[in-house]
Amino acid sequence: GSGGSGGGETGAGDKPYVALVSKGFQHQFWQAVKQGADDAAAELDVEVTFEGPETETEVEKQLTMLQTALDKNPDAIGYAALDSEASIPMMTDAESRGIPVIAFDSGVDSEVPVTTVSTDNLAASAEAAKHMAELVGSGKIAIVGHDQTSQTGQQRVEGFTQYILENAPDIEIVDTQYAAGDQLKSADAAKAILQAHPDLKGIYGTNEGSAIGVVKAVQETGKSGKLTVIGFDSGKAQTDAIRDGLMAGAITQDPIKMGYETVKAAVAAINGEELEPVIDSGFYWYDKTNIDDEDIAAVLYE
Amino acid sequence: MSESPALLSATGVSKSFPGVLALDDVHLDLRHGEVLALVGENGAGKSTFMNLFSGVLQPDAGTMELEGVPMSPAGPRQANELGISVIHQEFHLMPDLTVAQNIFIGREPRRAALIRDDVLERRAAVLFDRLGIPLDPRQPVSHLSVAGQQMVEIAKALSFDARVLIMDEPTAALTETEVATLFRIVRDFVSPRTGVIYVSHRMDEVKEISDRITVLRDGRYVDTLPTAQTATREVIAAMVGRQLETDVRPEPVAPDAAERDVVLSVRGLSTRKLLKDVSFDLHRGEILGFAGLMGAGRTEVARAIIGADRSTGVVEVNGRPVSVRNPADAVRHGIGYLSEDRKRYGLLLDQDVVRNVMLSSLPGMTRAGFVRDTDGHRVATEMVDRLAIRTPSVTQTTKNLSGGNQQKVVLAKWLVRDCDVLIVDEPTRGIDVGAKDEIYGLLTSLAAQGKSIIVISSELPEVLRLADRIVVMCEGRVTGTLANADATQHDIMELATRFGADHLITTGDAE
Amino acid sequence: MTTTKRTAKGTNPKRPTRFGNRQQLQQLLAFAGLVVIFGFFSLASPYFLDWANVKGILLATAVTGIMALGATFVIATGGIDLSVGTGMTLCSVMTGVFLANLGLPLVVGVLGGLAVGALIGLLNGLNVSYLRLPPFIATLAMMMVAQGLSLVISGTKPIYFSDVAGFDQLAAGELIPGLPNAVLIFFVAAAIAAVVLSKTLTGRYALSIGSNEEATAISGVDVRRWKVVIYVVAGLFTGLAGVVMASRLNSAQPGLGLGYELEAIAAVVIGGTSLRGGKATILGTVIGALIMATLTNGLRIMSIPQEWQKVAVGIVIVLAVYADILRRGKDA
Amino acid sequence: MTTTKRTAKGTNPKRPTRFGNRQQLQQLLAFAGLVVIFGFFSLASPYFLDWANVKGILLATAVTGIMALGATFVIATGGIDLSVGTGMTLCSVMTGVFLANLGLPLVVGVLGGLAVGALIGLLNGLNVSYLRLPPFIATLAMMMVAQGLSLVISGTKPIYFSDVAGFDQLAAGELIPGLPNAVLIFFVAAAIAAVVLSKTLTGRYALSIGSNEEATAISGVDVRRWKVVIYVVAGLFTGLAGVVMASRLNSAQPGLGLGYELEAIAAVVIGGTSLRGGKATILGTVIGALIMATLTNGLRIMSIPQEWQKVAVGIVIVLAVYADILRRGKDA
Ligand SMILES: Nc1ncnc2c1ncn2[C@@H]1O[C@H](COP(=O)(O)OP(=O)(O)OP(=O)(O)O)[C@@H](O)[C@H]1O
Ligand SMILES: Nc1ncnc2c1ncn2[C@@H]1O[C@H](COP(=O)(O)OP(=O)(O)OP(=O)(O)O)[C@@H](O)[C@H]1O
Ligand SMILES: [Mg+2]
Ligand SMILES: [Mg+2]
Repeated sequence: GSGGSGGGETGAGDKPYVALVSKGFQHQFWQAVKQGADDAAAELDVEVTFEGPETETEVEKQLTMLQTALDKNPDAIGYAALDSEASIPMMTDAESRGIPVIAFDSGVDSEVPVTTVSTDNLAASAEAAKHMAELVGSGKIAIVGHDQTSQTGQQRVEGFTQYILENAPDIEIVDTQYAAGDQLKSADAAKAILQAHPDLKGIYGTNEGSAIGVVKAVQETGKSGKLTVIGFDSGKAQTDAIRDGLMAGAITQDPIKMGYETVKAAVAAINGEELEPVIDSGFYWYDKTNIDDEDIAAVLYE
Repeated sequence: MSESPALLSATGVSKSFPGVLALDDVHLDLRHGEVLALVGENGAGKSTFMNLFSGVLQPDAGTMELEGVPMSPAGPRQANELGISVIHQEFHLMPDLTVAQNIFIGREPRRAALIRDDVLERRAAVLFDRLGIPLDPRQPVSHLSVAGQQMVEIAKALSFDARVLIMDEPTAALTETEVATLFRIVRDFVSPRTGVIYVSHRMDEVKEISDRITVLRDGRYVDTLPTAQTATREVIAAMVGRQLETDVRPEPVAPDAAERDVVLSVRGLSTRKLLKDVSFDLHRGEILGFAGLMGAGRTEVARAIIGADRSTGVVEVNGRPVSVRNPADAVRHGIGYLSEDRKRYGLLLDQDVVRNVMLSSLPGMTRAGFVRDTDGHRVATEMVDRLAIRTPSVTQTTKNLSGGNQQKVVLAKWLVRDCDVLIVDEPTRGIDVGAKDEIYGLLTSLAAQGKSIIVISSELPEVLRLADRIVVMCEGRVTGTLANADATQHDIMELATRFGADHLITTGDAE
Repeated sequence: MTTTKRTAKGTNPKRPTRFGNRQQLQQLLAFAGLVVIFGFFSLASPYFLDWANVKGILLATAVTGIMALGATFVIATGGIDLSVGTGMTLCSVMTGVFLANLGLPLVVGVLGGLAVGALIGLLNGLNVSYLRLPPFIATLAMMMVAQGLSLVISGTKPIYFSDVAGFDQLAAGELIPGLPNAVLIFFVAAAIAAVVLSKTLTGRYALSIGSNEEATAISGVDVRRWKVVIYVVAGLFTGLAGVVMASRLNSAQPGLGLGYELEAIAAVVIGGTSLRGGKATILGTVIGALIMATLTNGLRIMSIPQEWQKVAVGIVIVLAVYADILRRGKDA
Repeated sequence: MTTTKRTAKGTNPKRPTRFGNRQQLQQLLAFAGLVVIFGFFSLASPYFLDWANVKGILLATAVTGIMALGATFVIATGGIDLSVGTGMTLCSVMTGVFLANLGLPLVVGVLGGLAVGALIGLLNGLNVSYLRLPPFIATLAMMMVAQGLSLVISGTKPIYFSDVAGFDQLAAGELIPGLPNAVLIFFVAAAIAAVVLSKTLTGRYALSIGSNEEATAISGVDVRRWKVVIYVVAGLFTGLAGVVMASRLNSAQPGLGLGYELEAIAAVVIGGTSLRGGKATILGTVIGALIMATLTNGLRIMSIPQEWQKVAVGIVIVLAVYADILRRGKDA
């Protein structure tokens, strides 16, 4: 279901209408963002629609979605830019039409957004690296990335690599492979890495699909326990893996909060309220020890 | 022979394909101003030979000369440029293009890089006028009947300023009137600087049009005979290597045909395009001939009966009305149809003889749901023997068979299926004299076994030779049904050209 | 004499005109599917018929549409071109290299982008013609190579044209007020493609090869050479799509492109061009591309949940093409 | 009598056997590309020839391979099936609904998954046969509908099989020690597919239709009905792929699947099956799928940078298929 099932009348009706254009749709992370947005919509009595392209490379598709969203004449727009540069003309268009824009997930390199609700992916992945370094100590590790070209995809590798280079001289990142966040392909990629580096000590998967793929590979090669796996995001398979000890731990953002705060900020903007330039939706490290803590459990999604 | 070099000649030419020695040290010379007929049984190597002249194939050995100058065309375009123009046995047409576009493919008139289709169409129209061919230049070729396609091929070959015209069975799909047109065209074409090689299985045509006849047998040169001084019998003897009775008189008409049960009864068959109220009966054990001019609608009757085209009217099998929505229904009711267009409706060209022969009978060749290929192999081998299909093996791809042998494969498919009613449309198209005779014998014996057969043929002698009764059509209507005993070629032609008439002529007691 | 007259009856002298008229009628009716879809959405949403939104639809059509124009030529030969998507990406990346990295003049960069497209087409054509690779394989391989090279050349990062004055105006500017240049370019390209397909040797031979390759060769057409020419023409359109895409995004996105080939081919096939070759119309392709873009846009405007949009698009495509088949009746 | 003898001359009694042998030789040689690729990687990396790694390659082949088996049937008719990827996803989602949500017995759930595949095939077949839609359009539409429905039915969330005892063993278990069941299932499915293609009416008619649809119809084969049967068979393999996929991931992932269709079709075509129809071999498809998986694996093992991997795969596919064409020579 969707929050914005009101159809064509939404914008014309009396309820304020907020159109969210995100970076993705089918991934659990984005579904959690959507859930937060829907929660806020119910609470604040606004209409919300949520859309995103199939993969995080589809810059043009996203622009077309943004265009259509603008054409629906919303009261505010929430936008998670795949490429902020490319969306400048539309940002300008939104501004000239007096539609406030809330950036979420990652910043939009422009003056237009009234605020940005985001997670610092560089810092989050550095946190993942910190735990990896603590758990592994020294030796070879590898990365299974989910996307080579998107900003998020790159930052999650970059922040991790950067931290290791600067803080863990004994650890070597021997390989980085990308598998589109597809669990099966990530598993195949991780297996190939394990095959090429039998003495590998740890693997980091940069999103849910990648991380589960890595777990799968470790299981299938019978290396569980001999390898430190660190993931990103949540989802049942990942939380199960952490509970079962297959995965050491993972970074989670707070997608529900991200969605919620975005809509909340949008409503504030519609009402002409002042907003902080940045609203941090935060990230958390979670592992076996804290997975059931109330504040962690609240940000994890199934 | 004369001292001046022949117009076109070949000496010591050989050509082989995997498993087949198609031409073995053959020679031929075409003189200026003559029509040279090239004859031989199916698979004798005639088309292969002609393809060497036209640059489609290259010889393994031997030389070819044009006006005494050695030539070895590397492709069709070069042959064309040398002045050699070919009507191929197998059509080489682009069905989606128009008639005019087909004829002038590769020679499009242009202005500033843009094709002038108007000029193209005008040229085609002029060409058709000159040749007396009634075709619309703007019609897509896919809308033409086989005969129409043949006319396009002829027009295309004549559109070049050729010195040598090679015609590989140009009349196989034509009725006598079009043959007459073609012969007029050929006679107009021949001049002291030109010559024609004419490949055909129709001896009367060879007799009529040619000056000399070169005979091939089994890929080898046999003889070249002056037409005027040679009896057809002798030509055939040279072809097949034995004497053959050709002018067989029509089989005596089965006297009791009319009293036998009606197996297939057609009433008021009409189609949107052509057919108007076609009705006839087919009795058990009868051979019913269908005669008419090109486009008279005979093929369309067959296609309507088997449900390949939509039609209105009643079809009864064994006295019971049946609904035939597609050819599968027809076969289920025991009606098989051998198409006049073997390439389009007859063969799986890229599959082997076995699979082609098995195609209609596959369900009968299974055990526990599995196809028994051994059965297929056996049956195909039998058919290859029975119809003398010339092929290196039953696993040969049918595309690689000669035209006549392909036709035999299609026939074999229907013989194996063993339908009660068999509609054969131009069954001997491209088949040689000897084999033709054997096929006639085969059809007659099928009828004697109680099968009922409809023969659609553009060769009147064939119809007269086979049919107990003859249905004549004109413009989609049945203009008469004749008993063979009363029928003469003249009667049939009279009925076949009865345009606009609305009364039926019926002779004999069959209706 | 009598012969001629009699047989002429069989051919039916009225046919040509009737046929001509019918074809024209067909082309008019080909819009029908599109018109129905347009009509439906206009009633369903007040925002749909807005010029801003229609402009959005046209813009969304432009890039895929230009790719589809090129793909039409290849499909006319009975081939298929899977490399249009990532090939387009490589062209935008190279345009980026020429303009943003090397700082070449605008015209040179744009022509360079087109040239890269032609080069991609040339390689496809050579592989299909001379190595006798099935077009599916040749262009699948090119799709992968182009994708890889885009990433390698760009260093997996977008190349921005912010410093290239006027480049974004190529797509966003409005030579004709109210109509973005990208759309204008698409329409002009379509007009050129239509002429090339129906009035030049390249187009004629593409259709001829698609209709019967062997017969075309036997007729003396150098099929191999012409196939290369046809793939190069297709490549030029890919190049143009790449340039327009780069201009529209004001950046070359190396990760983009995969999946566009299916959309382009779908537009061509929805437009009534047969994948078997021999039959193709540019107008059909344009309409096919518009149908796809309109559907997506309309469903979004109606705020149909995203997961249902897919289902709806699938069903509407079936209906639109089936209506087209019914309309064309037995001729098809 | 004389006739028979005369013909025998042309027949050359030695030919049939030689021909037979050559065909067998061909099938052996068909491995050549694969063997070369294998040989190369074995030399390039010491880890490549490990049984664990080979097992990994086989596992990676299994799902795409099973889809490719089904696609082979459709391609044999001269059609194309774009719905195998997301169709497979819908089948895993439905398996999830049957087993995890409704708690049906394992066997029922698995059969249910297959049945959904058959249903997808049935709809494809009806659309192609009776609505006369081009297969590309019919299956493209199905691809979208299946993708949408997977999301709708699952609520855009994965369905986990954690509580379904033994389901993961379907793929991960080892009936034959050392060989994961997923691989075993793939091989058994391939064997069945080979028999169906070459020994049953379904397969034979698929090849006949692909060879010449009109001639097949005139020969009395109910082409429309059989096409439906063929698409249903293809759908069954899609269903099987869905079940194996679900079991391997121990969850049904509704977002997955797009792009798998191209991989499956590529495997079929690399295996030597012609997209024009009429020619198809299951062995070829298996080898094609293995080539794809081996390439990806080998390049990863060699730690070739991702962007170069694409380029390398593209080039190797061209080489492998070209070598195959050279080998088959004029027969092709
Ligand atoms: N491409 C080919 N590959 C293999 N064998 C071939 C090929 N073309 C022709 N043949 C064989 O060469 C022989 C001569 O064939 P050709 O077509 O020249 O015969 P033809 O005299 O024209 O017969 P028809 O009267 O039936 O047309 C036949 O046995 C035929 O099977
Ligand atoms: N596939 C087709 N599409 C359109 N028109 C066709 C088609 N096939 C045949 N026709 C036309 O239908 C008419 C009837 O042809 P039909 O084949 O039934 O006649 P016929 O008596 O068998 O003569 P012949 O076979 O010698 O041409 C002709 O005018 C022909 O041009
Ligand atoms: Mg011949
Ligand atoms: Mg006829």
